[in-house]
Amino acid sequence: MTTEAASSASIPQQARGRAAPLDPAVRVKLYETMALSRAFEEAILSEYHADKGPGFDIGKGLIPGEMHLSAGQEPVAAGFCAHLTADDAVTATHRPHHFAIAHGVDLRKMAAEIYGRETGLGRGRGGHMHLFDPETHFSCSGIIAEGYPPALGQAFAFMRRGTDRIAVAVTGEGAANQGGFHESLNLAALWKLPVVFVVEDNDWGISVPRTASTSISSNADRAAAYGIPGERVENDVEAVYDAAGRAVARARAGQGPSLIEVHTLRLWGHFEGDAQGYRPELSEVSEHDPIPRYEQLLRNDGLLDDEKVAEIKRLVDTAVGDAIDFAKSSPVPDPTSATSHVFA
Amino acid sequence: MTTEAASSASIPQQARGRAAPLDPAVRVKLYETMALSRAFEEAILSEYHADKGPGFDIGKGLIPGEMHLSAGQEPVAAGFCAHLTADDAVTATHRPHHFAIAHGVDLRKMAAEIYGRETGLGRGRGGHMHLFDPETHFSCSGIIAEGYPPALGQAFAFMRRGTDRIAVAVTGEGAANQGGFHESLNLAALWKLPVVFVVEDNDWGISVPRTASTSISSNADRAAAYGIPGERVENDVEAVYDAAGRAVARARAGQGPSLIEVHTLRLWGHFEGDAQGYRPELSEVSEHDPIPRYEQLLRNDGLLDDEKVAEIKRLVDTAVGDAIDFAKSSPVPDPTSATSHVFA
Amino acid sequence: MTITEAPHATRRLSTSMAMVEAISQEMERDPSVFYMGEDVGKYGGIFGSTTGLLDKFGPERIIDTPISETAFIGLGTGAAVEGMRPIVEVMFTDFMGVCLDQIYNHMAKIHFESGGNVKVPMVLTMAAGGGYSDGAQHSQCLWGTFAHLPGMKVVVPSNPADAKGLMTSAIRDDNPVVYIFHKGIMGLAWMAKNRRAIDEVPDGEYTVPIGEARVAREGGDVTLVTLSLSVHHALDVAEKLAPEGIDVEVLDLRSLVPLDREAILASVGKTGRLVVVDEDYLSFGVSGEVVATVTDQDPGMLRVPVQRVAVPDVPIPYAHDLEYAVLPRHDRIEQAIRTATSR
Amino acid sequence: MTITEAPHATRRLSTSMAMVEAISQEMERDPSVFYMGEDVGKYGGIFGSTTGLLDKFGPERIIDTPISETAFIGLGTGAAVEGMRPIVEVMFTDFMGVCLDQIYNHMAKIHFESGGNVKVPMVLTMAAGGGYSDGAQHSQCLWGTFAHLPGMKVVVPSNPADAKGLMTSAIRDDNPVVYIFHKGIMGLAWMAKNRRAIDEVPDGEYTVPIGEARVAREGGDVTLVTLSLSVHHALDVAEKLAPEGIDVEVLDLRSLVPLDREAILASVGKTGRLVVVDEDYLSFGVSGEVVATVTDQDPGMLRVPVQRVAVPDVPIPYAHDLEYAVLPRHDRIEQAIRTATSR
Ligand SMILES: Cc1ncc(C[n+]2csc(CCOP(=O)(O)OP(=O)(O)O)c2C)c(N)n1
Ligand SMILES: Cc1ncc(C[n+]2csc(CCOP(=O)(O)OP(=O)(O)O)c2C)c(N)n1
Ligand SMILES: [Mg+2]
Ligand SMILES: [Mg+2]
Repeated sequence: MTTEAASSASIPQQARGRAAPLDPAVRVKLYETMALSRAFEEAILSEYHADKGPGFDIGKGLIPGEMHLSAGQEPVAAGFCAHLTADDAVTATHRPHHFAIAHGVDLRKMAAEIYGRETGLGRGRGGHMHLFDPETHFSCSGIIAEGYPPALGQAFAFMRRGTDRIAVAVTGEGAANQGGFHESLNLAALWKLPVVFVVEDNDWGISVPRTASTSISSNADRAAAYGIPGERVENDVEAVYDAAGRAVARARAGQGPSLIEVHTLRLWGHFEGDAQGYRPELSEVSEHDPIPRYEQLLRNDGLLDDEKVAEIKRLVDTAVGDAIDFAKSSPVPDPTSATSHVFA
Repeated sequence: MTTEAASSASIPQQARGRAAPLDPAVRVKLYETMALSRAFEEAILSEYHADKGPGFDIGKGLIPGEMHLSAGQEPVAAGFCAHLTADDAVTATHRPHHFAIAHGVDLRKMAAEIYGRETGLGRGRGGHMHLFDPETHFSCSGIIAEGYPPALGQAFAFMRRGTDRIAVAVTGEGAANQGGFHESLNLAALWKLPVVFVVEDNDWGISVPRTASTSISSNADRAAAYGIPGERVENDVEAVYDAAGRAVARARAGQGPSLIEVHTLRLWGHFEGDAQGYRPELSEVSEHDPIPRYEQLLRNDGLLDDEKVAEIKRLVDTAVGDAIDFAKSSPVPDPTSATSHVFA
Repeated sequence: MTITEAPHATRRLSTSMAMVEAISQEMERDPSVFYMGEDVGKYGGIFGSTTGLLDKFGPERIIDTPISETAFIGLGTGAAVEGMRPIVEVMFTDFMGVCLDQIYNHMAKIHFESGGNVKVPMVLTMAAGGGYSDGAQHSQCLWGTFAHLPGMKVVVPSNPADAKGLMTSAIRDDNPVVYIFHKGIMGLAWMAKNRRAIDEVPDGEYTVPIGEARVAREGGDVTLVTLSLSVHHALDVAEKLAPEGIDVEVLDLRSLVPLDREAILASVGKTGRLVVVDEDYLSFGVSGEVVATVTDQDPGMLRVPVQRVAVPDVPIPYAHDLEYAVLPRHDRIEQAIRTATSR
Repeated sequence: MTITEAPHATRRLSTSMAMVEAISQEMERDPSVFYMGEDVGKYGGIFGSTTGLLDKFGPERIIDTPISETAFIGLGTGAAVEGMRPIVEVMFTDFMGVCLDQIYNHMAKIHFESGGNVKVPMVLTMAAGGGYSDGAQHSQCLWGTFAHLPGMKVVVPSNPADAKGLMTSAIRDDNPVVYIFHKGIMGLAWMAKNRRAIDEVPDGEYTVPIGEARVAREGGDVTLVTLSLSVHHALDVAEKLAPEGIDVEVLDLRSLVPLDREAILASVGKTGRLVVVDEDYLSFGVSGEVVATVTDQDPGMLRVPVQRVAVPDVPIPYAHDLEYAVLPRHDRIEQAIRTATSR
């Protein structure tokens, strides 16, 4: 699904401060990953709201409960996961879909879990904040910053087995003020664990802006408190890809953890139903959508054109449609099994 | 109890990097505070072990339970508390005696609490890790790093009332890897609370050396993670006094918190009964005792002589003896009152 | 035990509005009261606990915090020690795990450890409960856990009037009070409501004493002891069964610490039959303590086996049908009452 | 319920030595087992939980940690998810407040949330209990709190043989197991010992099934249900009262999750009288659940009021006389037995 056609000579390298031009195949793949992720979130968005009425009842519909969507943050997941294989671990947050998709979690099983079906990743027990996929070592947690510590253990196990597998641990900028963040970075740095710590700074912790939660302007500066490299990049998928490459290589080489903060964008509300009355310049948010911007860049560089874009759109829509059809046609769990799986 | 006799011209200023010489009265007072604190700890040491036998039963004797003594760390408490009044708050750790004494907690009530008497600070309910003195806003906690957060609240109340009162929050270097440490520094920096954070780095967290607990060599470097000043000083009471002065002035001026780590010395075991088999060069530890060293310095500078030292010794021994006599002659709490004071 | 009758004029308010009214009145009365937590400012509290308060009292007294529960709960405790009266919100009871030390080893123990010399007049509010598919980390009640640990009062209102009266009492109490409100009682526009989530609330200053249960429905056949949202499920079922001649007495505990043991004994003494309904986990929790309250006195009061309807020691499942299978809903409550009254 | 008879040759060991022996044998058997915690290396564990293991297995498998319970418990969980078998020590149960989220929302819930697809074979060891004036933050049991929260097994050995057998079973269990040892049962040189803290321990591999209570003493007059250190106080009192013709059956629960309800019912069915002795806090804890186990079945089994001997919902006081006034010691246990058997 990639093209060798265009040369990338026209890419303004300096702009992204890269020595060698990024492989066109990689660039298109980054776009495809983001497109698939966005298509999934848009589908969930409409499915979620389809049957919440009259009015809005959070407990109603085929997809009930809180729903934290990742639109706008696709560059973070695409840029990092491009350096991972299914043998590497990822621990994500309450806003996990983009990382799950970019890391290759089965779209059908993931959708089925979000719909609370027996065919889902967690047989409908977990839900959208609790996606566990042993095949890709993917997991997430709804408790702020508490997804970091388990990643240390996965990295510890990988290291003890003498592999070069790594763990990528994700939180938001709000979570970087939680105790677990600090403990995890110190311990990982102390034991040189193969972990990459990612902070998705989307400027908001629900309604609280970063300036009202964090005493400094960049969490990358907190890396020095642990003697590890820290870097902050903007919401540009290639900038993320480059920074992630450095951190992943360092972890695989046994040189220990890094901290990378991406200044990203929460395109939609904190969760669905959030009117965002607290958010200034709400109307301008969509202008910063990273996907159209990257699409334009690849068009300029001759890697995408109308036909190619349409083809990718077809493919991702088909994949998402298939996953949602699978979910909706799957059986709901048998209520009499509600107490099973507490113990192995 | 101070002398104006000697000029301090002979003080090697550079050695302690001070512009103006430190007031002789202050210097002698610092010595006296340390001497009183040491005298108290030595008395508790012998009292504690006096009736633990045959063998050593931690639950036996007039002073039962864990006992964490502060010998060697007196410069930290003396240096900081010299800048405080009884209106300022201090939250200390499981090793609290030196700070309680330096901050002016009533020696009799404190001793009585350690002996578990009805006349104690906590009517015998608290014990040596739980000394609460409303008169000097002193408190401590036996849970690592958890003494920091309450100090924020005391500082918050002081600030809200428009006073220049401050809170001094103390932990050990081991505690600096606990989540509460991180959360407290961020919140205090964010809200510019009048707090001074003190880390007593005595190289050990029970049997775990700092190098096995902390990913960097100085916690002062962690201050940058919160955008506040950080400083690390050695176990020299005047160096502590100077650094504390800067941090206290900053807090009183409404400029927010500072973090000061003192590289101090745990002269004895973690707690009484600790054989310290894990500790290398155990025999040489006492050579680094800061009190004889400071005494010698003040003798060289003509501020102390045999007579003066003897006088100070008499005075502190008398004060300590009186406190311990008071404690031992005080009534033990009535067992039928064991369930009182759970609620106000 | 009291049967609350409204002391003066009332209006119909949602539980969240009633709770906010109490906070607002106390903040006007006492400048040392302030409210602190995540998203309590412009957002007004995720579950409507502070709606409108920021406009009224400003950011100095309605304070958004970082996601640092240990730090800001400890801050509340320290401020209370210095004589302020903080109300501190932990968004969900489920998050207690990141900050329980400040709650149970500090806020709750300082008064005792100081031999009564230090007071901690603080209110800790938390939203609890499930029923809307929020999963295993956002649907727990956990009030049994707080009630087990000494040194803090624990109140659990079920309706607008009690929400106001208990909040006023909690703020004025010189002890730490954990104030747990079930999301389902708040009367939120965006969540299914029981019809009693909007009800009569007394005007002006209104207090409900902490530690007194309320007979929500008098009955002679069986005693149903419950709390918070489950009170409404219980009342619904009681009303349904009444025509069949099954006369259920519903006791709303309103507070777990102190526990109104007299009220429990008085009712069971009358009916001889006991059903306990609790949305917290079944074992080692509220239901066992209610039972032991009776057997400490006289097991002979119990003419039939006790029916305990609670979450059967399983994490709260996400899928709607699974969640409703473990929650103490109408069907299970009805079955329990029928069993208890069948002989 | 089983009455354990030693399967093969035994030697006399202290409880801590027996616990260490089980860990050592399992570490030899299974390279994926490691032990991690504060001061578990050179120090050998503050309460002797790892004595000698560093010399035997080295710092790669006996690992000292920073004071970062949230981080290293989470590390254990993640390592278990990847197939290792970590044993993680929290030095005192009292410290659960700084790390409970990793314990109850992660370690304990991941298996369920994953629909059974992810296993967390991990042991979480903790020292518990008071009696030596360590104050309100270092003397708690808190096993009732862990037992209330679903997804983790909770074992509470009382003697050397069970300490070994339950540790072996815990390490081999595919579920998270919280292993709580009371400091007073360990047979430490520096703490008062009960005479059973050093006792016969089977050689070689020895397992005790998790979830089976043990009849520590057979008797026909009254059932005394207890656990951990209190088992010994109970046995002491039972022996003292035997000559008077008061025949006490002492049931050692050994595990709280799963709870051996059959054993409780069998004994109470025989005696009709129940005393529960628990060093944890009285209300909303273990004692209530033991009582409810009986009343769920048949309150008629209880011929007299239940006697609950526990810490009366007060923080553990420091002063010796105050502490011993709230702990469930011999005097209070004897009084409870006499009351239960007086009519
Ligand atoms: C310990 C804890 N406290 C509070 C919450 C409630 N909560 C859920 S998401 C959120 C905001 C998180 O902000 P951030 O870390 O920046 O992630 P984002 O939502 O922006 O992706 C909060 C406060 C929680 N889940 N866990
Ligand atoms: C949360 C928590 N974890 C562990 C302990 C047990 N503990 C008591 S003191 C101590 C060492 C503390 O080291 P440090 O902070 O350097 O203080 P120091 O004893 O050296 O003065 C430990 C681990 C505790 N009290 N609280
Ligand atoms: Mg954010
Ligand atoms: Mg130290």
